[in-house]
Formats: sequence, structure tokens, C-alpha cells
Amino acid sequence: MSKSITAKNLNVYYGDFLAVEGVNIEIAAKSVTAFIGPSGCGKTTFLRTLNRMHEVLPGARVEGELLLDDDNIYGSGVDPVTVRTMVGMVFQRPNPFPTMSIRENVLAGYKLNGARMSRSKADEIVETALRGANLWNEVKDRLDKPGSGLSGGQQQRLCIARTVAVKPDVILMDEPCSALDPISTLAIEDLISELKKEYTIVIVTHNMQQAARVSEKTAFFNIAGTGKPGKMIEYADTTTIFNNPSNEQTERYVSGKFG
Amino acid sequence: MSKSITAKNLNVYYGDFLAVEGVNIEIAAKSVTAFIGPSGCGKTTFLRTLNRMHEVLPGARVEGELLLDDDNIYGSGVDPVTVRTMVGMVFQRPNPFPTMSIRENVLAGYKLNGARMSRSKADEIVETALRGANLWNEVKDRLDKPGSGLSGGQQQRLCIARTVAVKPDVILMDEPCSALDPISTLAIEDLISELKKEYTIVIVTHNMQQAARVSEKTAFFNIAGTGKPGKMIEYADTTTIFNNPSNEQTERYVSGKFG
Amino acid sequence: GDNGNDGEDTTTDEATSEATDNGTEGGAEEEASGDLPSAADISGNFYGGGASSHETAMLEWISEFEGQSGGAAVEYASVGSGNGRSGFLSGEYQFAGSDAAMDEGEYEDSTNQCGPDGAFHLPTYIAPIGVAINLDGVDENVNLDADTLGSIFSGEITSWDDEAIAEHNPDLDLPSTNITVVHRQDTSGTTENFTEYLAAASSTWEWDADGEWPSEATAESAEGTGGVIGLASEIDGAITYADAGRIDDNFVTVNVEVGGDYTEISSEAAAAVVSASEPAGGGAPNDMAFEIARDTEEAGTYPIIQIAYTIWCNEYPSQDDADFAQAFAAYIVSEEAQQLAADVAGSAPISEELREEALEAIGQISAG
Amino acid sequence: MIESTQTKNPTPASVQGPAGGHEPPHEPAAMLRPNSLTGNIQPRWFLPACAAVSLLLSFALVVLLGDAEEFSINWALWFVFAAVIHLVLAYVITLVRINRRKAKDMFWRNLIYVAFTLALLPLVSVIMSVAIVGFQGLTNAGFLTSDMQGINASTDAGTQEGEHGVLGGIRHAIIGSLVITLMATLVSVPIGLLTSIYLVEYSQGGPLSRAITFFVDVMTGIPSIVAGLFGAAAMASFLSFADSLGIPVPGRSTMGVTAAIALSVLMIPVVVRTTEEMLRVVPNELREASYALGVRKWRTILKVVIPTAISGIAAGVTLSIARVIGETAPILLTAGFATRVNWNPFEGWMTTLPVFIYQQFTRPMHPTYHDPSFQRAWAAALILILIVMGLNLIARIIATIFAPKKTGR
Amino acid sequence: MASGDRAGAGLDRGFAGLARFAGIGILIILAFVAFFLVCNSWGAIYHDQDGQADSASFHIGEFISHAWPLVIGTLIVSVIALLIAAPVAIGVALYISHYAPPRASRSIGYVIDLLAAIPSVVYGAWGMTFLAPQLVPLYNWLNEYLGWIPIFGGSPSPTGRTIITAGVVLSVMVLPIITSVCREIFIQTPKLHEEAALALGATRWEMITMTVLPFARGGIISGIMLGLGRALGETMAVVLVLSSGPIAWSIIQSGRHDTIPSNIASNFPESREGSVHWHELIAIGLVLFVITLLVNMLARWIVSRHKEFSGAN
Ligand SMILES: Nc1ncnc2c1ncn2[C@@H]1O[C@H](COP(=O)(O)OP(=O)(O)OP(=O)(O)O)[C@@H](O)[C@H]1O
Ligand SMILES: Nc1ncnc2c1ncn2[C@@H]1O[C@H](COP(=O)(O)OP(=O)(O)OP(=O)(O)O)[C@@H](O)[C@H]1O
Ligand SMILES: [Mg+2]
Ligand SMILES: [Mg+2]
Ligand SMILES: O=P([O-])([O-])[O-]
Repeated sequence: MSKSITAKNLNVYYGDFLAVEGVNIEIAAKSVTAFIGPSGCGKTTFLRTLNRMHEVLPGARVEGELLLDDDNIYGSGVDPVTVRTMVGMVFQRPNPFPTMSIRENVLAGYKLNGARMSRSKADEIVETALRGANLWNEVKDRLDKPGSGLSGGQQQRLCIARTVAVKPDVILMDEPCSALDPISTLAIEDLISELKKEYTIVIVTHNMQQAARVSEKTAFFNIAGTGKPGKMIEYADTTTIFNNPSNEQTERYVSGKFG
Repeated sequence: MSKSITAKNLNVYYGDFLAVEGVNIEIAAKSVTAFIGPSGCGKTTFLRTLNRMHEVLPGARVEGELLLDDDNIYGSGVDPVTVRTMVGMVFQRPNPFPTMSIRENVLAGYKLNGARMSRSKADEIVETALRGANLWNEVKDRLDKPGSGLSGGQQQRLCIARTVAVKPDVILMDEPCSALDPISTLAIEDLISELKKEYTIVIVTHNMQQAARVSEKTAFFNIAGTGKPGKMIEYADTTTIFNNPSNEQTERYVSGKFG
Repeated sequence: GDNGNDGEDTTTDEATSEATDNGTEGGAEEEASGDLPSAADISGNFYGGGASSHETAMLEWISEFEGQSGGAAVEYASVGSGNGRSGFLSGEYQFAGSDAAMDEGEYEDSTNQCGPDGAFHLPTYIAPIGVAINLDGVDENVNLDADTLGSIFSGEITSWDDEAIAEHNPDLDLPSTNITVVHRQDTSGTTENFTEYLAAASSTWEWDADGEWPSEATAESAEGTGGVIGLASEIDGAITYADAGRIDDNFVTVNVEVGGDYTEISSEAAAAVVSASEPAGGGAPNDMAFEIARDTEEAGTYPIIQIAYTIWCNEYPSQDDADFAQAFAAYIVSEEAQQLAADVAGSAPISEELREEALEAIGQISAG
Repeated sequence: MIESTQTKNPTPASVQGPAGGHEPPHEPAAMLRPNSLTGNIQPRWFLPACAAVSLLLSFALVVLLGDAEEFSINWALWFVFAAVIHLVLAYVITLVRINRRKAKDMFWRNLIYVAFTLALLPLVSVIMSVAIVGFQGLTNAGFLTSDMQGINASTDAGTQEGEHGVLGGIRHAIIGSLVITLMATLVSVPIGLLTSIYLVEYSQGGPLSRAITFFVDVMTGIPSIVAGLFGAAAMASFLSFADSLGIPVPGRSTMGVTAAIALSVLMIPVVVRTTEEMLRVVPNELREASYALGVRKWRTILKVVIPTAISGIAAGVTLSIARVIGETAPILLTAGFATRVNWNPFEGWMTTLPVFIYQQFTRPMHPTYHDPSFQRAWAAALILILIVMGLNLIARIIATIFAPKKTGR
Repeated sequence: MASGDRAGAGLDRGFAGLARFAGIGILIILAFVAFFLVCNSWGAIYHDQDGQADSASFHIGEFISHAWPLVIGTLIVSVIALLIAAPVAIGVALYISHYAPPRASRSIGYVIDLLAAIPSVVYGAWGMTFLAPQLVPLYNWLNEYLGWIPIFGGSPSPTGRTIITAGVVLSVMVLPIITSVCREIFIQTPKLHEEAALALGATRWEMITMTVLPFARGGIISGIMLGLGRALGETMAVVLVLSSGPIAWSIIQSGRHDTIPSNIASNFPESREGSVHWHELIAIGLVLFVITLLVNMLARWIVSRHKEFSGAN
């Protein structure tokens, strides 16, 4: 499991609008990488290119190369679905399936793909995933209730459980903890630390402390102004970014002096 | 403007499920109060009772008294609509009106009564509100574009601008910064500090530092277990809660030792 | 189903009387035309469609015929004469019912389905068209001549106590109620025959014969015979025209002036007009289409009639079909069947001469 | 309530915003923010009371306006007056006691209530008309279990003379309706649903999708009789074509399946338009959630998008079935008019309930004694309504099983 | 990893192909219908003078003078139907989605759906036997007090079988269609947006105008178009209810006005296939087709003007 990611000169467009420009990054396998940067700078946009979710939007397209280990996921003949089974994603807004129960939500990755499994096997997957997302105790008595009846935080953890359940190689997380309380956040962070033994993890966060706590490397994105494309300004070890950034913008951002 | 809030023995139900039990709290006018607590403990639920948004859900109901200054907002003959004009709310998830442009979103509250205002007056309101929410520079060139085309953080700031624009007495904020980057967060926090000169503000947050930074008083909510009702455990000055809480649960929570 | 049996039970007395009829008549027919297959030998399905005027009689005939047959099933769809003829010509129907005779083009088309001799008409349903009046205070038939009828239906006379009406009815105390003309809104054979009469016999009626009511003379209209009767019975002072059999007790009818006398509507008077009419000529060898003598001055005739035809192939693709057609057509023209139609639908049975001519024609039906 | 006057005339202090220093007080804020909690709402008894008063007043008005000699009530007029008085009364009282916004809210709320009542009136009226006569027809022996074979004017004459009750039944028409509608549904729903899936999920506004949308719109305007003509003509040419190829085919194009084709032409656009609309409102984030799990698009559509929209789709399908199951004109031209049961849509004629109703209603069996035919017609109408109701119920049950569980935010 | 699981990708393409094929299928069906109509309409404007063969010529003017009163009649009846049905239907849909007690709303929706279940023949029968007589006093009243307006002039119908009655009956028939579509869309309005409006202190009606109605715009128009399609094409109900005739100003007179479908249905059974009259009937069917097309294009245009503000994002 787990793969490395390499972006080479990646430009990301919404129709004619260049949202992110010229990203070059190398993300090692079995590591946690954090993306930080001000709102609107293109963190989400870039993250979505890593599992080809970007192209789901009409008119959205990508230029450049993006290698998963050695394969260009934007190469011809590459099936985006295969990419997405390898690269899982947790969204900024929790989005459990409203037609499904909590249990079904966790199993969605299997069930939606038509996988058949024994009841006990399924139970095991559900429990492992929900425990991993620190949600098991809260929902174990109402696994058959709809997932949309949970609180925001519970919903987000449900979405994490759902992603982890299918065991991808890479997990992308778009501000996964922004709706969580510190305890759940801590649990998710623990989970991340544990997952990184096996998976490559990329996380977008606004919480510097979190970035500092969980990630080994950090990429700082910034945007020169509205209508301008976002750019990756600096990419280095997390400690370097937070303590000794080489770029002045980064320095100002991490020290909160920005804007 | 600005009003005090007093809850007396407030029980909040979803149908038969008692979600929050026996809350007694006195929130002074022109102050900032933070609600903290683990996910699912009923912070959002309780907050929504403060402007009678709770009853919008079918089957949801409230027992007890809730005084705005001296008037029980759950008293007979009280119009929930009036309550909501006095008590504004920013939601956990940004929810700009998708069918309106950015400009219209900000003016939405004014447009309600079909009030006619001059173009320049409207422009002024829009600019003031957007500046206050630290969004003006990012959107000033696309005020006529739909609000849903913004990034998550931009959307949330738009919602704050929309709420502030109508100048309510009390502003409730349900994790308003959970989708924001530090800079926007800082701006919102500044905004809160400024607003509290005139308004009463209640904010739900998972970010202890934020609670510590912006609030004068903090209420800690907790839940004994799943299916049990959430309770307000402790309510005191923020410094007391964070440095010298009288309750052991609070102490464990704020020090991150919980769970 | 079960109910079908009930239905048959109820008609047992008729059926027995028919059976005896059949015994004598059927025998006579067979002698006359030689080799007409009898109903009892017939089975299978047979489809027909066309004029709705036929429908009531046709359903009677079908029930009886099926009862006598060895498992035959006949269906008749009342889709209108035009559709009936189209369906027949395209082979959907094995026979058609039509209020009007085929024109030349249709006759030519019929050679596609019906062999080189094409198709021919049988006058199987002769129906007097009654002029019905719903007028409070009048419960005797009203006497009118063609000119007055023309004036009434073209909307020139608007009140029942008009001079022109009173003149014909010295004994009637006519109220001053407004006249409401009710006519068919759909194109119909009834309208065509009625306007044909008015056009031929009335000097006050300005329009040509047509299946569609002239839009200049428009008044209240309704769909179908049932529609006009239903509507006219709701309006005091209404006058309409309809298949005699469908005019109920809410109405009085018009005795039409012919040759100085007022003829009351009746089967005999209707049949008399057919005798006075000429064959149309042309068409298939044994065709029996008619040119009705609308403007006859022969006393005791009732000239507002319509002759509805059934149309048959001279040559059917299979022997089964030919046998079926012969047996069913022969049944339809039989005295028994014609009397049955007269009883239930108020039609005029065809005369003995016509029947013989018809059986002659039916005998010519062959298989190709 | 006591402070209502105060509400309308807020003191300057109450309208001043936080930035009020440099901002003159303006009207909007005043109306947005009344400074009293109470008195801004009408008491619970207000609406019923107002309605009662309106009913009484309009009753008086109707009686006054009506014939002086003859005491009669025009129900329609009563309803209209009552509705108008209620609307105006509630509006004015609210305007005077509270404010314009509340009055407007009150007005629209009442208008919606009136609209709802208005919609119920014809429903009740039609159902009563159908049910009263229809129920009588239903009680006739064998009405559901027999067909019309052998039923004719003589039969009804027998009924008139009291020899027996109303005979004949609609078994053949029920079977015809179900078979033909089922076939039309089997053709239309998959085509319609797939097309709307194509429009919503696959096409990105390309020329093909624009062409489809355009032509589907056009199809909604096909008069049903033209659809019937088309069905008959299409089947006839298909049969002659197939025949010329030597494929064994039925000799006549008049049969159940031809009617089903004609109905499909009418049904497809309804299915497409309703389901398209329902698919469009499924939030994109659900699709993305599914894609992100590595689920293929077709599975996402089938297992996420469609279940989320299922209740709307079910409603649309029911609507389209209801739309065609009541068709008369196209059936006559395509399926003929049978008096007996025929299960086989590929051979022989069939009858459907609307055709039967139309025939019994417009051309009663007996020339002058119409009662039995009318009874059959209304009873058949009642059965038809019950059938569609049943279908509706089934659709709803299906919808509820798969529908989003509507709890939470 | 280059090509992943081929079977899965194949299925995906297969499904996409299937969906596309269904769309193309519709185009083909429609092409056939259009071909059928156009072919058979041609004879209405290009034919020989009665009886005289080989003297075929164009008779466009004749056809137009035959068709335009029917077009007007059809439009009148549809406009009346929509004017009554659309507001009521939106009201009913709102009642079901936002005003009725939550428990009751399902069954109420079901009850309204029942209206769609009633076959048009029954509406026709109901309209002619029950509704039409009820409306006579209204027509008399309109004629007496508003008779100076041409549309209420003439002599009011004694039976009530007028174009306006037909319009009312049609409005009842299209009501459930519009209601059903609108209701389903209204229910889909995101709670989040509704709550946003309420939190700003909107009254229920203001919340509806701010969020529900804009969100449902496309759906409402779709529903209305579906209803219009039904109104334009409705045959039997109009045949039974309307006492038809030539066009006139007054809409409360009977024996006046006719609609395209009812005219086709009334005259079709007696017209011989291939005759000029038969071609004319098909041609006015084609005209109805074109009318629908124009109306729908207008509707699409209205919806598309606000596309970027649609509710799905
Ligand atoms: N669907 C879209 N169409 C067009 N532009 C978009 C779209 N989504 C985002 N954008 C624009 O692209 C830019 C980058 O947005 P993105 O959502 O990636 O920011 P972000 O860094 O994730 O911000 P946040 O921290 O607020 O989530 C922004 O200017 C945004 O307005
Ligand atoms: N609509 C609802 N119906 C039933 N139960 C609900 C509903 N919304 C929330 N609950 C339950 O009420 C409890 C309190 O939920 P609430 O959303 O108030 O938590 P919270 O403290 O805001 O959590 P978070 O920090 O995750 O937002 C939870 O157990 C939740 O599952
Ligand atoms: Mg983002
Ligand atoms: Mg919450
Ligand atoms: O028999 P009709 O053509 O007059 O209906």
C-alpha cells in the first residue's frame, strides 16, 4: 500500500480561469503532508486534482503531469476511477449519503461497487472503520439510523470512516477536522499518525498547530490577489516552514502577521 | 441595542429524544460568550433554541423559559420571526443563497420588507458589511456573481456579512471560523471584538484558543454518553474555565485529557 | 364468462323463435343462393369497423350470430365511417360499416385487398332520421315542411310561435319559447344525410350537403347522437335531428310534408323512400349503393333517411374468411336480423327484393 | 400585544445601529427590528375566527344578493365571497394591528389555504359524481369478472323491463388497460429515465443534449390522436417491412402493442421532463462523495443519485402513467374495440377502460334507455381511478423504501 | 495501473452509451413522428382542385383560414387553463411542502395526485353534466354587468358549454401535474438555505420567496410546461364539454370556438384517408406541434437566463 505523489508543472483551470499555477511537489510515500494557506488560494482545488476529482466539474481541466509512484494519472488510457480507488478523499463539508443508514454509509465504498460480503465480515469492517474514526461508541446503538441525523462533527467522522474503510493507498483530507471538537480532532490526528504507517496522507488545514502536530512536510500556498492564480510558495519540512521559512510570505503567514 | 439572555431550566427535545437538559445560564448584554464541549453534546442544539430556530425542525420542541432581557421568547404571543430579527445567526456550514448574487446575499435581510433604498445606500451597506467580514477585497469585482461560486471560507464570511448587515441585537455563531484560514479567522475575531461593543454575541467553537481570545465567559457542555442528554457543566469567566475550572470534567476537557 | 351465459339466457325466447325462423328462412336462402355456408359451420375471428350508426344493430347481430355459430367471434369497432373504410381498405377490417358509399378512388384501392372486382356495398341498415323537438307544452308531433325546416335550422326562425310554424299547425298552441338548434359538432353521416335532404328539398337552406354542419349556421352543438339528444333534452325549445331509434320520450318528432301530406316518421315510410330511390351504379359488379330520392313527392314516404352500408370484399384471401363473410353477411340481411335491428334500433328492415339482390351478391364472394 | 402601537412607531433609539453614529436611522431597520417581542403575531384563534366571520358575512351577502322570492344558495358564489372577505379581512386586521410584513405573510398564507381548498372542490365533486353512480354500477353482479360479449341493446331492454339487473362487465377492459399500460411503461420509463440521466449526468450541454431537450419539449405537444395515428401507421409499415423480409408477423397492425407504442410517444416526454428535474436537484457533493470512494459513474447514478431522487422519480412515473392510462383516442385507432377478454397484446383487439367508458357514455348500448350504460361507464371510471390510486400507492411505497431519510440538518 | 479494471471501465462506457442511445432513440422516434406528420400534412396545402386531377397547386391561404381559428381556440383554452391552474397548483404545492402539518402533507399530496388519476373522459362527462350548468348563472352575470367587454358579449350560453368552461375543466386536469412537479421540487429546497432565510428574520412567506421559489424556478416552469402540453393536446374532455363552432369574440357563448385536438377528434372518424380534409387534419396536428415547440422554447429561454444561479451547487 501507499504511494508517492509527484506533481510536475501542474496548472489547474476552471474553464478559462487559471486557479492554481505551476505546482511542483514531491510527496513521499507513507508520509503526512499538510497544505496551508489563506482562503481561496487553491488548496482545495489542487487537492482535488490529486485524485482526478477536479475534472468532475464541467469545464474544469488540468495541465501538466501528476505521477502516482511512476504513473502519470493524467496520462492517456488512465481510468480516473482506478485513480480514485487508490486515492481516497474526505471533503471539507461532511457529506454522508442521505439515503443510507450509518452502517451502509461506512460500507458505501464496498456496497456501491457491488461487492458482496458476509454479514460478519461487514460488521467487522464497520466496527474497525468507526472505531478508527472515533465514532463507534456514539453510534453503535443506532447503526441503522440515517447518517444525516448525526451532528456535524459526527457526520464528518462518519465520512472519514467511510473513506478509511476501503483502504486506499493515499488519503486526501480537505480540512477534515474543521467541524470537529478537540477530542475528535485528537482522535483523527491519532488516526492519521497511525494511518501514515501504511498510507500516504495529504491534509488541508487552517489549523497551524494541527499542521505542526501531524505533518512531516508542509506546503504553503498563496494567492497574489483576486482573479490571480494561486501558487505553491514553499514546500519543506514542517519544522522548517514553521520555524525557519525561507520565503518571506510564508514567514508572515505562519506568524499570523499576514494581511 | 444588544440584549441579555437568560435560560431557565431549559430542556430541548427532538421528538421524544431529550437532547439538552436543564440549562440555566445568564448571558450579559454586550458580551461575548463561548460554548465549548465535545461533539454531539448539544451546543448547536442549544444555540438554535436561542433564536427559535430549533422549532423549524419537525417534532423539535423546547421546555422552560428563555428570556431576552425580560421577555420570555417562548412565551405565548411571541412571534418567532421577531425573535429571529433580534437574534441573528451564522451557521456551522456556510449557506449563501445560491440563487442570489453576492451583493443580493448581503442585502437579503434588508430586501425582506421590500424596503426601497437608494443604490448608493445599498452599496454602502454592502461595502460596510463585506469589509467587516474581511471579504470586500476578494469579491468587490464580482459582486454580481452567484454567492455559491466562492470558496468555503469566502462563503462563510459572506454569511457573516449577511447577518451583520441587518444589525440584530444578538448574534449567534455556530463555529463560524471552522472553515476559515487563520487570517480570515483573525479578521472575524477582530470583528467580534468590535461588535461586542454594541451586540451580545454567543459563539460555539471547538477552538479553545479562539474561545480564550474572544470570549469573556465560557460555557462548557458535556454529554454523559450516547443517547443521554447533553448538559451545561460549567459556566464562568473564560479565564476561570481555562485556568481554574471548578469542575473536573471541564478541567480534563480544556487540558485535552478527555476521552 | 358467466355473465355471457346470463345474457344468452335472457334472450332464449327470441333465440328459439329465431331458430324456427332460421329453419324455414335459412333453408329458403340456401336454395336461393345455392351454397351459402351456414352459421353453424363458422368459427374463428372476424373483424369489422366503421360507422357508429350501425353499432346498436351490429351488437345484436353479433350476439345472435355468435350464438348460432360454432364458436365464431366477431368484433366491430365504431371508429367512424371514414376510418372504417380506411381500415377496410388497408386490410385491418374484414368488413366495414359506412354511412356513405365509397368513392371512385376508394373503390380502386379496394382492388388491392379484395381481388380484381374490388369491394361492394350492402344496404344493411336503413334508418329514418327524426327531427326531434323538446318543447314544454307541446306533446304532439309538429307538422313542418322542408322550407320551414330549412329556415329553422339555418337560424332564420327563432321562436316557436312564428307564423311559418303556426301555419302548418293550426291545432297546436305553440309557446313563444326561443328555438335552440342543436346540431352535431363532429362530422357525421347523420348530418350529411340530413343536410342532403335540406339541400335537395328546401329552398331556404343555402348550403350543400356535407357531413360537417355549416359554420355560418352554427348553434349549440354536441358530440355524437347521444350528445345532441342529451343536450337537446336539457334545453326547452331545442330542435335537433337524430337517428329515429335514439329519440326518446322527452321529444316530439316532426311530421314532414311530402306531396301535400304530413308523413309521420316510421319504418314503412322510410322503406318506401328506398323503393323510390335509384341504384347509384358504377363500382363493383354486384354493388348495391343507392341514390336516395330526397325530393320525392310520393305521399306516405319519409325522405329524411340514411342508408348505412356494410362493405364486403368480392374476393377474400382465404376460404375461411370468405365463408365467414358469406355467413355473416347473409345473416345480417336475413329477415330475422333486419327485424331484430328494427326492434332495438328503430331501423327500417330492407325489402324482400333488396334482400334477394343482396343474397345474390353475397353468393358471389369467393376466396382468392 | 399592548405595545403594538409602539411597534409601528419605533423610537429613534431603537433603530440606531451600532455604527449609528454616522448613519441616519432608516426605515428598513425599523421594520426589520421591532423592539417588542410580543404583539407581532396574531393569536391562534385569529385565523379560524376570521374564517368563520367571512363565511357568515358572505352567506349573508349571498342571501341578500340572491333571488328575493326564492331562497336558494349559490355555493360557488358563497365560496368566492368567503375567500375574498377572508383574505381582505385578515390582511387589513393584521396590517392595522401589526405591520405590513406580517399582513403580507398572512395574506399569502391565506391565499395558499384558499388555493388548496379550491383544488379540493373539483376533486370532491368529480369523485362524488363518479363514486355515487359508479358504486351502484360496481354492485352489479359479475361486473369485474365478466366481459361485454353478448351484451347488447336487448340485454339492456331486459334490464329496463326488470327481467334482470345490469349485465356485462369490464374484465376485458381492465386486462386491456393493464397490459397496454404496462407495455407502454416498460418501453417509456427505461427510455425516459435513461434519457434524463444522459441529459443530467453525461451531456455537458452539447448539441445532442440540446437537440434531445428541444425534441422532448416538442413531444409534449403531440395531440394524443396524432400519436394514435402515428402508432398505427408505424406498426403497419413495420409489419409490411418485416413481412417483406419473410419474418412471420401478425397480419393486422391493430393490437395491444400498437397502442402501447402510441402511448409511449405520449409518455416518454412526461417521464423525461419530470425525472430530469428531479435528478438535477440532487446535490453534487453526493456524487463527489461517491466518486471519491472509487465508485464508477454508472453505479453512482444507480445507487446514489437515483435513490436520492427516487421519490420525485416515482411521482413523475406515476404522473406519466396516469397521463396515458386515461387516453381514449389513440387506443381506438390502434387496439380496436373488443368486447371480450384478450390477454395477448400481439394478436387481436383489446379494449381499455377509458375507451370502454367513452363508448358507454357517448353511445349507450340501448338507444333510449341509458341507465345501464351510464352505470357501467361510471363504475369503470371508478375502477380506473382505483387502479391509478393503487399504482400511485405502490410508487410511493417504493419511494419511501429508498428515499433519503429526512432527519437531521 | 494504466488502464485499471477493464471490465469496470467497459461497463461505465456501456452505461453511458446506453443513456446516450436512449436519448438518440427519442430523437429517432420523434424524427419518425415528424416525418409522418410532415409527409401527411403536405397534401393539405398542395393538392388538386376538387375533382380535377393533374391540376395540383398550392392552397396555403385556404389552409390558413381553416387553421387560424383553431389555433386561437386552442390558445384561449390553454391560457384559461394555465391562468387558473398554475397559481392554484403552486399554492397547493406550497401548502403541501411548507404549510400543511408535516404528518398530513403526504396524504394530502396523495389526494391531489388523485386528480391526475381521473381519465379525461370522466372529466369531460363531469364538465358537461355537472360543471357547465353550474356556471350558467356566472356567465349571465358577466354578460349583464361586463357585457360591454367583447369577451363577455353576445348571448350567454344557456347550457354553459363554452370555451371558458372547457378551460376550467382543463385547469382541473392540469392542476395535479403542475402540483406534483412543483411539490417535489419545493421539498428539495435545501434546509440550510431555508434556515438561513429564517435566521435573518424572514416570515414564512418571505422565506419562500427568498429560497424556495428561486430554487424551484426551473421546476415550476417545467411543471407548467407539462401542464400546458396536456392542455394543448387534450382531446376528449374538450370534445365533450365544448359546444364548438366558429371563432368569436365572446368566450361565454356556446356554439363558438374549437380547439385543434377536439377538431381533429370530431372530424377524423369521418374523413377518408388520403383526402384533402384528412391531410388538413394532420396538418393542424402539425401546427399544434409547432405551437408547443414555440412555447417550450420560450420557457427554456426563461430558465436558461438564470442558469448560473441554479440551486444544485
Ligand atoms: N467551481 C468553481 N468554479 C470557478 N471557480 C472556483 C470554483 N471553485 C473554486 N473556485 C475559485 O478558485 C479559487 C481557489 O478556490 P479553492 O476552493 O481551491 O480555495 P481554498 O484554498 O480551498 O480556500 P478555503 O480555505 O476557503 O477552502 C478561488 O478563487 C475560488 O473562487
Ligand atoms: N435533527 C435531529 N434529530 C434528532 N437528533 C438530532 C438532530 N440533530 C442533532 N441531534 C442529536 O442531538 C445531539 C446534539 O447534537 P448537536 O448538533 O447539538 O451537537 P453539537 O454539540 O453541535 O456537535 P458538533 O460539535 O459536532 O456540531 C446529538 O446526539 C445529535 O445526534
Ligand atoms: Mg477549500
Ligand atoms: Mg454543532
Ligand atoms: O352515425 P353518425 O356518423 O351520424 O355518427
